[in-house]
Amino acid sequence: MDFDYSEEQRLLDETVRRLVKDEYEFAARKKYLAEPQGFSAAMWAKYAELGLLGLPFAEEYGGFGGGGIETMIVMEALGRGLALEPYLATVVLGGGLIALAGSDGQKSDILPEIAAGKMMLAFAQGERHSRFDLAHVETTAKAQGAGFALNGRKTVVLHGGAAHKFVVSARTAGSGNDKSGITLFVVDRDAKGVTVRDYPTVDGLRAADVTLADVAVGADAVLGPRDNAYPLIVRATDRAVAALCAEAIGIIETLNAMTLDYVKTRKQFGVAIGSFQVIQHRLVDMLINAEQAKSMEILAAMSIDGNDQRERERAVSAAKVQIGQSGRFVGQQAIQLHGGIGMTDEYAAGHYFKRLSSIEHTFGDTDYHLDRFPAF
Amino acid sequence: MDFDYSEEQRLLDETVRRLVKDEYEFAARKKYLAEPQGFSAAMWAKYAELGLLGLPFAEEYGGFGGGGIETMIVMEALGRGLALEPYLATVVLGGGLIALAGSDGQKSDILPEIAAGKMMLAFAQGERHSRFDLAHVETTAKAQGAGFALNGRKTVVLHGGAAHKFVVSARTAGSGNDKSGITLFVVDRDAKGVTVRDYPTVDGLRAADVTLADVAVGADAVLGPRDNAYPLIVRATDRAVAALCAEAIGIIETLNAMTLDYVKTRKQFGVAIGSFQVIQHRLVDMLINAEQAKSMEILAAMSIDGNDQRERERAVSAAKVQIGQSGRFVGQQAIQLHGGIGMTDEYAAGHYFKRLSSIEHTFGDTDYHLDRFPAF
Amino acid sequence: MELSYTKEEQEFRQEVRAFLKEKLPADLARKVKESKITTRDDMMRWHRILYEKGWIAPAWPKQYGGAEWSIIQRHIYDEEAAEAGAPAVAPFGLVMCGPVVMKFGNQKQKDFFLPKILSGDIVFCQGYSEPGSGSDLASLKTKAERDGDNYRVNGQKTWTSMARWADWIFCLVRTDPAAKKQEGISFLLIDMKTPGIRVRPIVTMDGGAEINETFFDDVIVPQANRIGEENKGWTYAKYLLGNERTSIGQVGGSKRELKKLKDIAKAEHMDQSRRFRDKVALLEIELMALEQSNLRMIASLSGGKDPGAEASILKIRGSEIQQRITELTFEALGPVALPFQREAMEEGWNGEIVGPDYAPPVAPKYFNMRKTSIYGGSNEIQHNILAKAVLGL
Amino acid sequence: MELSYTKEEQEFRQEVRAFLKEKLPADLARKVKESKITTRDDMMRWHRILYEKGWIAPAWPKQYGGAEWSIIQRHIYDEEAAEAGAPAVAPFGLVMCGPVVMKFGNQKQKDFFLPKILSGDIVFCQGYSEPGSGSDLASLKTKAERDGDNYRVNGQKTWTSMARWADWIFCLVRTDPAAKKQEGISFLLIDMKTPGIRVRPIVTMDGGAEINETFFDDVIVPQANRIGEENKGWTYAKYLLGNERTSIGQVGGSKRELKKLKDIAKAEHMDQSRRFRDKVALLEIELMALEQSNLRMIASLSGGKDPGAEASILKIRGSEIQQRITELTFEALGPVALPFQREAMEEGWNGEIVGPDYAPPVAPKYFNMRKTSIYGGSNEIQHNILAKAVLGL
Repeated sequence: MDFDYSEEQRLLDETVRRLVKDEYEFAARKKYLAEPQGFSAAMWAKYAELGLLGLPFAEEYGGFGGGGIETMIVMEALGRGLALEPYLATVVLGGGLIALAGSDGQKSDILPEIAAGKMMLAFAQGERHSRFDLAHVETTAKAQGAGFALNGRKTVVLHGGAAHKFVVSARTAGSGNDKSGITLFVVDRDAKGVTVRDYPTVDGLRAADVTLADVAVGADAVLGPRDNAYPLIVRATDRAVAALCAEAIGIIETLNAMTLDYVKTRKQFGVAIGSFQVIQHRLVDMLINAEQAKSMEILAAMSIDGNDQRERERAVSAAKVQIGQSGRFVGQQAIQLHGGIGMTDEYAAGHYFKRLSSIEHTFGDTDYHLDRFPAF
Repeated sequence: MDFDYSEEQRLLDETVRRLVKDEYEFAARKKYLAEPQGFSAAMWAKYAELGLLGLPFAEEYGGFGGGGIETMIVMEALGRGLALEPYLATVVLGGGLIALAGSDGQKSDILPEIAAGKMMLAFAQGERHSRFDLAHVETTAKAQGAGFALNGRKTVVLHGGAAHKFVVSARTAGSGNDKSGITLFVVDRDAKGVTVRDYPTVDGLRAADVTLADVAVGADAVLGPRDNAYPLIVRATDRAVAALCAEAIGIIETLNAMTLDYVKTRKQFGVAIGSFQVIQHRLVDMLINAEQAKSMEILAAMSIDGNDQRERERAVSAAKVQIGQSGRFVGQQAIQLHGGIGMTDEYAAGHYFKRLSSIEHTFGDTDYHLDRFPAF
Repeated sequence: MELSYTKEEQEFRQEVRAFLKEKLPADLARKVKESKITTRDDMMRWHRILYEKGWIAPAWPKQYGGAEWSIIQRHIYDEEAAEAGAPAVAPFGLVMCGPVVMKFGNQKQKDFFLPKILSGDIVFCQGYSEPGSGSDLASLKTKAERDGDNYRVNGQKTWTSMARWADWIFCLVRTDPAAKKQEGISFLLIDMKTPGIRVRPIVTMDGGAEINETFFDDVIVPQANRIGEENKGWTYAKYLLGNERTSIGQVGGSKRELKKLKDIAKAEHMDQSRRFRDKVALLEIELMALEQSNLRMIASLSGGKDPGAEASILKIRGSEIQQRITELTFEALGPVALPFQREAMEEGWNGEIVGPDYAPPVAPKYFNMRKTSIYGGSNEIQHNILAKAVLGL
Repeated sequence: MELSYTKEEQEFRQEVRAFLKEKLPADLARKVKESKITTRDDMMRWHRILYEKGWIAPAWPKQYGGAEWSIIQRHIYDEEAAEAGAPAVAPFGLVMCGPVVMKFGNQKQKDFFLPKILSGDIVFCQGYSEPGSGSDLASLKTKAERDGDNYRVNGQKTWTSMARWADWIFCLVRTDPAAKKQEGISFLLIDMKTPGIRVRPIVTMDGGAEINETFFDDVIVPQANRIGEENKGWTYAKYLLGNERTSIGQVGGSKRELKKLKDIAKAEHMDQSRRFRDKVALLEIELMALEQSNLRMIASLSGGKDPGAEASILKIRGSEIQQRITELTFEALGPVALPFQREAMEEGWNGEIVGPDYAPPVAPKYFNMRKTSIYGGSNEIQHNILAKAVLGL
């Protein structure tokens, strides 16, 4: 039993922490937000340079063969800086799906491009009425010649605006929320019939609605098994959830540190507010919440590469529940203890709070994951 | 709109508060506990003398025609003293059922006897597998001659040991938890085939298991409509719940006062522990919980005599939920703030805590009433 | 004990209801119910309607043009107005400054300000908080130095709601820096058009800018605009803070918002989720209890008792309930609440909304409502007040 | 990073498991699992078995007859013993007093006490708390005055667990009333058979009597029974309190009790209730997190770091979880948990139980477990410790 990082992991951790510390100050982030895509193109190039964009891919595709822990390390650091770039969308989700299920051709076409920072992906999965149900797919893919014609509308596709390619879930059989009958397709953003409406989300990131109107794709666009992509979607989404948990821990720990610092310096009635016992105990409760959440983050990251599906889902869902609850507590209390200043757009705490709230409602909220966690 | 007591109600309130203050000191209660029936026969006589035992009955039956508010006043006071006598079982439940549905004969046989303190009743309703489902009745009443033969076993019958007569729910038709097919019977404790096993409950009160083995009763033992007693049972139980809520308020307010007093006098590290801000805020939270609970107690008491069943059930269930939550918080915190001494049998706080816990699990716990409260 | 209202009170409710039905502009009510952004014009439109009816100042005595309603009548009006979706009327002149002028102002001040507050010709904003003062209001630093018949005011106020809409600001300023902190404060009324005043909007994390920083740079204010005595401002300020404690729990608004939460939840089929139904039920029960607690306090006030510190209970639970409603609305919507569409909350926007029509305000409102447990004395301060004043700790 | 145990650790677990399977008496395990009352004989029977195996003192060095296990081995043993239902071994000699004797005692004391603690010939109890001292332990008043080669001890200790079972008591006593409160304290070992000692059981609200008051009335104690220097007892006391912080979260026991909760809930069909399932799931997730936190701390300890104040996190969450398990068990049973049947929890009782067999301990246990957030430094004190030591507040 060992909770220490390996030497390589320690180096990775140091690298990404330093990167975020140096390049993702709150003021820098504001500038990145104002860039055309809503994030920093230069940072993306740096991620590529440091090997982060190929981190989870096999070496033959320009990657480093990293696992759950490596992704955790990166996402935690990105959380600390509230990084805006599409790492989750491109590397964990899009790239992750290609790496999991892609043909040799798909892998060698796409993964090295991602690793090199030249291609971005997005997972076009959610629809207006799907909420968190991964099997609720109304978008259709009808056989047409040797290929398919795709029709449907995906909503709140994370970083859809920046994507060069989409991984699209569509129904090739069945209906409603049947688990079978779903197939994944790799679709070029420039394909005829694809319309992308890009918009900011409440946390400052970007998402898009993606409309598919008679989009013709070849048979080689199919990613993974035909009609049976559901388990694949679940697996990739679980990875995304573990990654989001890590991002959340980066945020939670930052908020705690920020709040601790604030109560030590902010004076009221002639003394630092951190001298009030009620404030002290509140911060202790924030600490306990953070520690419990961190334990579950690690458990999820350690479990995510395992082959026992039940164990994996159990750990991931438990982590999302714990982090959802801890995150809500820490986020709300951080704002409360900062008082008025915490409510303002010009202060960082509110932005961390918003991203944490957004994570809570992404890929299954607390109730969704509670439902997936088998108590009996 | 008026939340003040009428002159008569004020007098009643004064009377019962004084009675409990004078006669129900914690030391006196210990003596009552040691009496053969586990409560004070002398107190029961005093209740009768003061008219409390006939309070809700019509004047023609020796009563005073009191309503929900009057019962609330009495139960609150009894809660303050953790009174042990079977007021709820005899007056609110047993007497209440007779008053609601009894024939003229039943009323004039029983109600004046209750009012005079000469007869005690108990409602033999719950069974081993009924939990809180009032329709779950396995006890049977089979037609036998002009009357019926009763068979079954009732459990945790409040104050069953002291009862002279039982109101027994039994199935005359249907099965399982059908709402129809249930009939109430008035059964003498001394009837052949009735066995009573009396025991203390965790709160110091008494309950009993009542076994009915071929108990023969006449047609005149039927109380209320044959096969259709369910609405009657619900109505009487709602009254009992409102009464329990009032008892709980008496307990909650007493625990709060006791704890406030304790933290003002108990010294640690050279100062009263009530000078610590965390303790102060905890007591404020206990106060807020008590105020919110009291509001719901009053709402339930005011609604209980109304004829709008939906409104009544809504108010009663909301009150039980609120008081269940507030009571658990106040009870647990009262023990916590008392520290070791609060854990001991010789100190009063633990007894209040236990009764409050017991109330929480009587006639529907928080989840049961949450289920009954229509959110949409 | 009687839950129901007297016949007169019931008739009054009918009168209020009829008035709202007839006079409340439908477009305004829709904006409020849909949580769209309301403008100064919206607010003033409704102000004038109430003014014409004679209802703009429910608590003011008739001699000053008020409605002089009983506390129960005011409660009935508040309930009905909240349910109907009437826009809020700015409280700074009518509820806060007006009564101070009435009680502590001189005749000239009364004659000048009170009619204009009523008519809406003068809209006030509040200059209490400063950066650094927070819950410790009396630590304020904005100073006013005598300069002939005038004061010369320098300093900064913050969290100034409606500063950009206001004609005048009432301000606490320090006139004696040597005195103990509560004792060197005066209460000034300042025309916002005076040279040297600068207002900077503060954008909050929900993207809105309801609040502002207000800077005073050698602002000349006639001493005639001081209320009462110099250095006695803290007394007037405390009087002001004690007003209208009965609506502090925001029960009416929360009932309206809970209803909206339910509508949204139904539209999203979340009424089918047992977990979600339980959360809504628990919240509704808390709100029922708060409403009863509020009514009990109103009944006790109208019986002549002083609620005093106990109103802090309403503030604490009321703010928690307001927050919880927005939290659950966000939950009900889930991922489709994430697109940030502030422009869709503005009047006249004709673009296509991402997701359902009710989506745009949901997440911003959750963020924005975190303020309710901070402003007006944070909930921690309310706990301190209750511990001291009610529990004697 | 690696979740799994090394091969050696896994083999050790197998060894522990085999031992428990072979040697743990089935009647004892049943008592523990059914929450029946265990007697002194029960405890000592298990003590002797462990003693014979050489496992009675996992943390003691081999030179004193201990098992000298690594912290991970100790954790593995604790887990397995908890799951198997092994009775608790009294910690007062083995975990608390023994290490103090080892570190601060003289050779004669070591030779006399250590072997007897191991063998069970001397069972200790703890004389720390006094009425009035509570969380402020150093305010203790029991005094020991010099009287020739002896001390004359007068005063009272309270919450003395196992005082009626114990042969000796280790006591903090005041030997210099004039010194500052931490500085006039000495650490005495006192034979419980000494004249002048009187033990009175304290009945707790669950009906049990695990704890006692212990009175000292002119009790003569040889100075030779003092540990270390006079007036330095606080140093030894603090050393003692710092031991065995890694099992403070009671994860093993809570896992066993959670399993029992589930069994009871299933028997009562409460696994069919969505609400109840959610509560159990949330609790299990908290416990999973606590177990991970505990493992992280153990790994860090075994890497040579000092967990220090962070163990307070385990104490706080661990006690809350222990309490919550009993709370939910009570809920699962509902009304049939109400009959009070203490006699049914005693060995050899043959009467008919009201309700199911598992009912009698349910409510008493809920009541009894309220103590976990009070004893060993209340959770409020743990918060103070964390605020100061970890957060620097």
